[in-house]
Amino acid sequence: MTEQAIEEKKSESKEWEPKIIAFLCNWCSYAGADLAGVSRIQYPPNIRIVRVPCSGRINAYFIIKSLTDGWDGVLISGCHPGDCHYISGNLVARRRFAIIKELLEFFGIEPGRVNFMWASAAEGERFAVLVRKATEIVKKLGPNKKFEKKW
Amino acid sequence: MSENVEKYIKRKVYKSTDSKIAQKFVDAGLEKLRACINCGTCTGSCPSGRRTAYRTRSVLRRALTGDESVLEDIDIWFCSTCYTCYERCPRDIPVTDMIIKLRNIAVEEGHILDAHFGLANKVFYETGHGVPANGEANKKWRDLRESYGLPPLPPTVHVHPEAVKECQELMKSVGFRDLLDKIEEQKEKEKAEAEKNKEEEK
Amino acid sequence: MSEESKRKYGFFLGCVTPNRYPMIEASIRAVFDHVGVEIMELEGASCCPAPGVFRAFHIPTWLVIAARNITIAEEMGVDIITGCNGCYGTLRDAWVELEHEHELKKMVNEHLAKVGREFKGSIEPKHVVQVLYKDLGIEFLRGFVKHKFNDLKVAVHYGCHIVKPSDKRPWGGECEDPTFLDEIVEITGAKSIDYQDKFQCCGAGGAVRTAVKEISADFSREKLENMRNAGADIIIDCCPFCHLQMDLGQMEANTIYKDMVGEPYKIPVIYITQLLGLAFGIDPSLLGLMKNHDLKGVSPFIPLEPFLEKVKEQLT
Amino acid sequence: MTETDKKIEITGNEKPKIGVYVCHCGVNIGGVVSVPDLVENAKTLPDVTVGREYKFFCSDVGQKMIKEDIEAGLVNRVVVAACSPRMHEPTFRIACQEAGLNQFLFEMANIREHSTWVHMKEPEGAYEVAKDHIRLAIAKARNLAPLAVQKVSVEPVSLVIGAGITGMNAAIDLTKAGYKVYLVDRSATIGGHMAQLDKTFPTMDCSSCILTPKMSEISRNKDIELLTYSEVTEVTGYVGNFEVTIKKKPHYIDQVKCNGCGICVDACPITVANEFDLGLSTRKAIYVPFPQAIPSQYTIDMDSCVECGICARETVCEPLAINYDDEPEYIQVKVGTIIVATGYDEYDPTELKQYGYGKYPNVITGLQMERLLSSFGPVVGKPVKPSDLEAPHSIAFLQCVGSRNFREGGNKYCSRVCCMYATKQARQYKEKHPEADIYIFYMDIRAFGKGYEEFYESAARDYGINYVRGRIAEVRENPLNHNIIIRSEDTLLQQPIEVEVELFVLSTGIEPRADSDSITNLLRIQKSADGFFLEAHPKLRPVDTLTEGIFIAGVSQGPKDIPDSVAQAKGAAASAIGLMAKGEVEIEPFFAVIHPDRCSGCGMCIQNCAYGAIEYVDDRRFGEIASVNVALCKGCGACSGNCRSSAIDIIGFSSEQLNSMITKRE
Repeated sequence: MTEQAIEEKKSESKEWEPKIIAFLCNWCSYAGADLAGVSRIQYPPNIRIVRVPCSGRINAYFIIKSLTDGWDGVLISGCHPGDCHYISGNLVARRRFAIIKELLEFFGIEPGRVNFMWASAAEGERFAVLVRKATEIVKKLGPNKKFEKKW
Repeated sequence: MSENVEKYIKRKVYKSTDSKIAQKFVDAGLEKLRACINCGTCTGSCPSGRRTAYRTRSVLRRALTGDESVLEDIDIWFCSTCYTCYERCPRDIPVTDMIIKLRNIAVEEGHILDAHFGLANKVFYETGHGVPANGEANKKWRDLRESYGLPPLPPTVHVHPEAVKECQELMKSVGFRDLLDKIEEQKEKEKAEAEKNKEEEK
Repeated sequence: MSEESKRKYGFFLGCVTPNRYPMIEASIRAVFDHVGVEIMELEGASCCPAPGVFRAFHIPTWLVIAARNITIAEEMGVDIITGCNGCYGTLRDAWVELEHEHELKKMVNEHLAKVGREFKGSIEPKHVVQVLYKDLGIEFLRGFVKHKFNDLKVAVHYGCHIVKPSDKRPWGGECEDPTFLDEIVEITGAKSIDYQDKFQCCGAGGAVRTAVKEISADFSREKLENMRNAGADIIIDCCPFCHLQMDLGQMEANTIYKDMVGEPYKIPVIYITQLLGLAFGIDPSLLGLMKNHDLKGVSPFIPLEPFLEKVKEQLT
Repeated sequence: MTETDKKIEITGNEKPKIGVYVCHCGVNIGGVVSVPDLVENAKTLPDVTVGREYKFFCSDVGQKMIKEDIEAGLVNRVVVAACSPRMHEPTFRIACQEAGLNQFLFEMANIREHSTWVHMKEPEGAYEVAKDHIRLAIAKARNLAPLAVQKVSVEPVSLVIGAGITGMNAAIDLTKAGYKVYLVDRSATIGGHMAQLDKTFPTMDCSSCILTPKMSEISRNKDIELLTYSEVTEVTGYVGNFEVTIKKKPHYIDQVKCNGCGICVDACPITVANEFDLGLSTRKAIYVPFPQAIPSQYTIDMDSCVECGICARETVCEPLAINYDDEPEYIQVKVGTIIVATGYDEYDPTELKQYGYGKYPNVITGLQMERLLSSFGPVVGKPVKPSDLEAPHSIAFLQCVGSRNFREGGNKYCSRVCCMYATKQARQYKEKHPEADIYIFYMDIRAFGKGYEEFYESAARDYGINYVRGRIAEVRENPLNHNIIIRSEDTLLQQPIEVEVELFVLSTGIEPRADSDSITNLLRIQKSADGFFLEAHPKLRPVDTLTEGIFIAGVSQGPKDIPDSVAQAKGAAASAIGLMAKGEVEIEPFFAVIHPDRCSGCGMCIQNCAYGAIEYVDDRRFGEIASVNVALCKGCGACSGNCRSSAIDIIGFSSEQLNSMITKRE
């Protein structure tokens, strides 16, 4: 059996697990995710973390590219409004995401596939809860096939 | 050797802190109990503990540490569920709910007082009421109702036999009937054994 | 007051109220009728089931039967009103739990489906006192007061399940020192007196009374002693089971703890709507304050005459 | 060999040779996932030339392995898969630099905090996450470019916020090293909570005796500019160059004219509760906080003053120093470092109604007891029952009030000082009233400091203080004499007990300042879950914050006693001195760059920039376009995220780098 075949067999026998890309701001959410680790708070192994300086760094293109590249979900987390390390970067992000959300819905992306949230450096538990929630939502939505390349 | 040596030598040493009961608490989502720091706020708050041997904290600690004899202890039935311990526990443990769950576990193992069992098995299951007004013995209560201009029986299950059936169906569905039957069987067995022992003694 | 006059509630009777203390039922009906609130019957309702006994035997049974009772009101589209702390405890706890725990609701509805019912969570179980205090309001009630009992010293007994567990009750977390019942009592001009361990349990609940009556009687003996020491003329409560415990319990304490009690207790026990109705000018016989019969061995066990004697002047 | 000697020149044109180093971190990573498999998998990825595993790459030996590969020319990009970059990124960057590789050609994959620790119970899932995180790091590494660090100068001036024992010590140490300090406190005096204490455990030396000399030292120190009755209102800038605005609140008294005669105090008709004595005494609307206050300045409390005008009369205030129209004054200072030492609030036990605080007169808090014991307190050190001002014959203390409490409004943590202060107060009272019955109701006695255990031991043995293990359930008042009747369980006897005492002291815990949010917002520092300020690392960087140049010390970082607070003050001062002594500091060269050929000059970025770092410039070739002032830019990316022509990129987190991470190749 080839390795690929083994892999396929494995995946058949198991429940489908979504892969979610998570953009975390360096100062709050990334630190919060670290705290979840230090506190050994368990959450499902479905997210892959990309560190960014601020949630304000994330533009629509990163989100859309994530979806076209086959990630099943996107999670963006920044500091709580008012707590931004860069004064107002997360507020800029919040305004931007409100628009992106509508755009994505217009594209036919299910609302729960892209999630925006806040978690501070102190909120390891909250971070885990939010990841659990996001994973559950994306799991329910099933694999992201909207942008599957069909050539 | 003195005659009453059993009185002095107990040889009672706990060998393990593995607890079946604790596992049942965890399964019921009550693992918060493990946050207990044994501060005694529950016992100190307990109006029952001031007049009985019921010690809230000790009961829960016994349950947590695997002393299963706590299930047979009549003390656990002396909690009046006043919820004072629940309100004051600094560790946010739903103490009263734990005691209720503990009683559930005790009942499951067949430890239930005859009075309680009768109330469930005969009164509640048969009539749908915990304190009924039907039947010959309760005529005075029906008369009392009438004396205040009320119908002799209230518009509850008492005048809706189909509602009694419905309740019974639900109790069967949720496993209460089976539980009662199991206990009844156990109780009868115990009674027979006790009588047998008595006769043998004679 | 047209909006208030349209208020409708499904009256959850429970067991002790209709079957042992029908005067409480009569007074609740009379008072709500008097203030223009419609009381509807929850036909075929059963025991709530009692939180101290049946819940302690088998939690799923307790939850399913409680949910069934709630569905009766849901079908009628009215909030539940109950005059019993125990029923209130059961219905409200079950309601909160089913509202918050999806899995539990699913389990309960699987059973209810077998009898053609479904718990939706569309109505709220309320206590008589909650409706009086929160839905109608003190000022609204004050408008009905005709007689004031200015010399009356009242020992208010709340009971437990009307305020606790506080996270499932509507009193904003207050449970150590609530005042809502005292406030209602005081609109009648009566004085709610402070007494030691005012918020202590009567001892009836939690299966204790069924298990060992003497223990329950010791609870009530302690409460009665504190009430008597504070000079209470009457006891006001808002739960028929507490009512039974304070009423019948006086007889029991007088016999079981004869030596400790000394002079037997004989403090009249009045349910809140009985007092309120009297202040509103409702006929005392409609409120179950006057004996209309010559039955033996029925409630109330402690005669109410001393109370009526005390307020006689103010009623005329 | 110096760094420059062996500098490996990378221009970005040569083919990347990526070295992947997967750390076992003892069993933290290696015990959950197969590190060799991770290495083997990484080696299959394009451009990966070296893959290695080791028990601890952060160790000298581990770093040497990386360095050797760099020096041998085997790798020109380094990926370490280990813990969080917030932990060891600096370590490995320095290692790269030492081996001659530009430190920004390094990338870290966090497979401990973000994988093996959070997926311990699902090793298979943890492996997948770790594998992907390494792949993402490699993708980014492939697109890394060498960068030159930026150096900025550091202003040799420090700002210390809070002038309690912590802030005062930090300020003194800073001036000893030759730096100027602005010491700001919002109250009218320095000294903080320590000024309220009577004696200090375990040595029983008097708080004032050790504090007051420090206070006068501060007032004499020419390098300390003392700004009491002042608050920091704005902080801008960055490490080495903070611009701080400080509001001096109006005293309504001209401090130059005032000669401190105090006649106004006698004349003032308004009496209010004295907060310094926690309401156990009164003061006038015109007042000095306490006799030893520094600076010894009078202040009118305008919340209570009715402007009757009596104090302003010439017969009362001869120099005519009273000025009801006094206005706040704002001053601006430039500092290189900031130390935050804002202290704590005492827990308010009113919400624990079962203890009757605020309802029964003879229930007081620990800090109130401290004032009663204080020789310059309201009863000159002879504690009395508030109900009748008689010395109590029995006192009960209850520990952990508000602490170790999971309920809403409670604090989960241990306040760390209450066990000892209750023991100290009990001993102090017992010294003067040996016949008194003293009970301390406790759950656990925490006597962890130097000399504490001995102190506690002696309290029970030599002083006969009764320690009862149990948390008091409820109290009620004896209506006859205001005594407090306590109900509790003696958990060691497993018996409910009832005790009647004449005074009941709640050993209240420590809480973060109710308005500590204003500090976190002002300084952009974080709070931990308990509400105290968050340190950069719980063990190795206990006084640093995540914002460079800002340090925290004392109880504002977490409950601690006086010795620990002073130790932190000294630590924070040393850290600040370290920064300032160098005169310059390296900052990460992560900032926005604009591709002028793509910029449409829409100005959206200008609006979004919180630092005013972007402005319009007239470009000869491209017309009116945006331009970044690198000195002001912090590299947050708010501009880039909104740029509709993708004309702005962020160095260090470039679009190319992020895109390469997003790209899913499976």
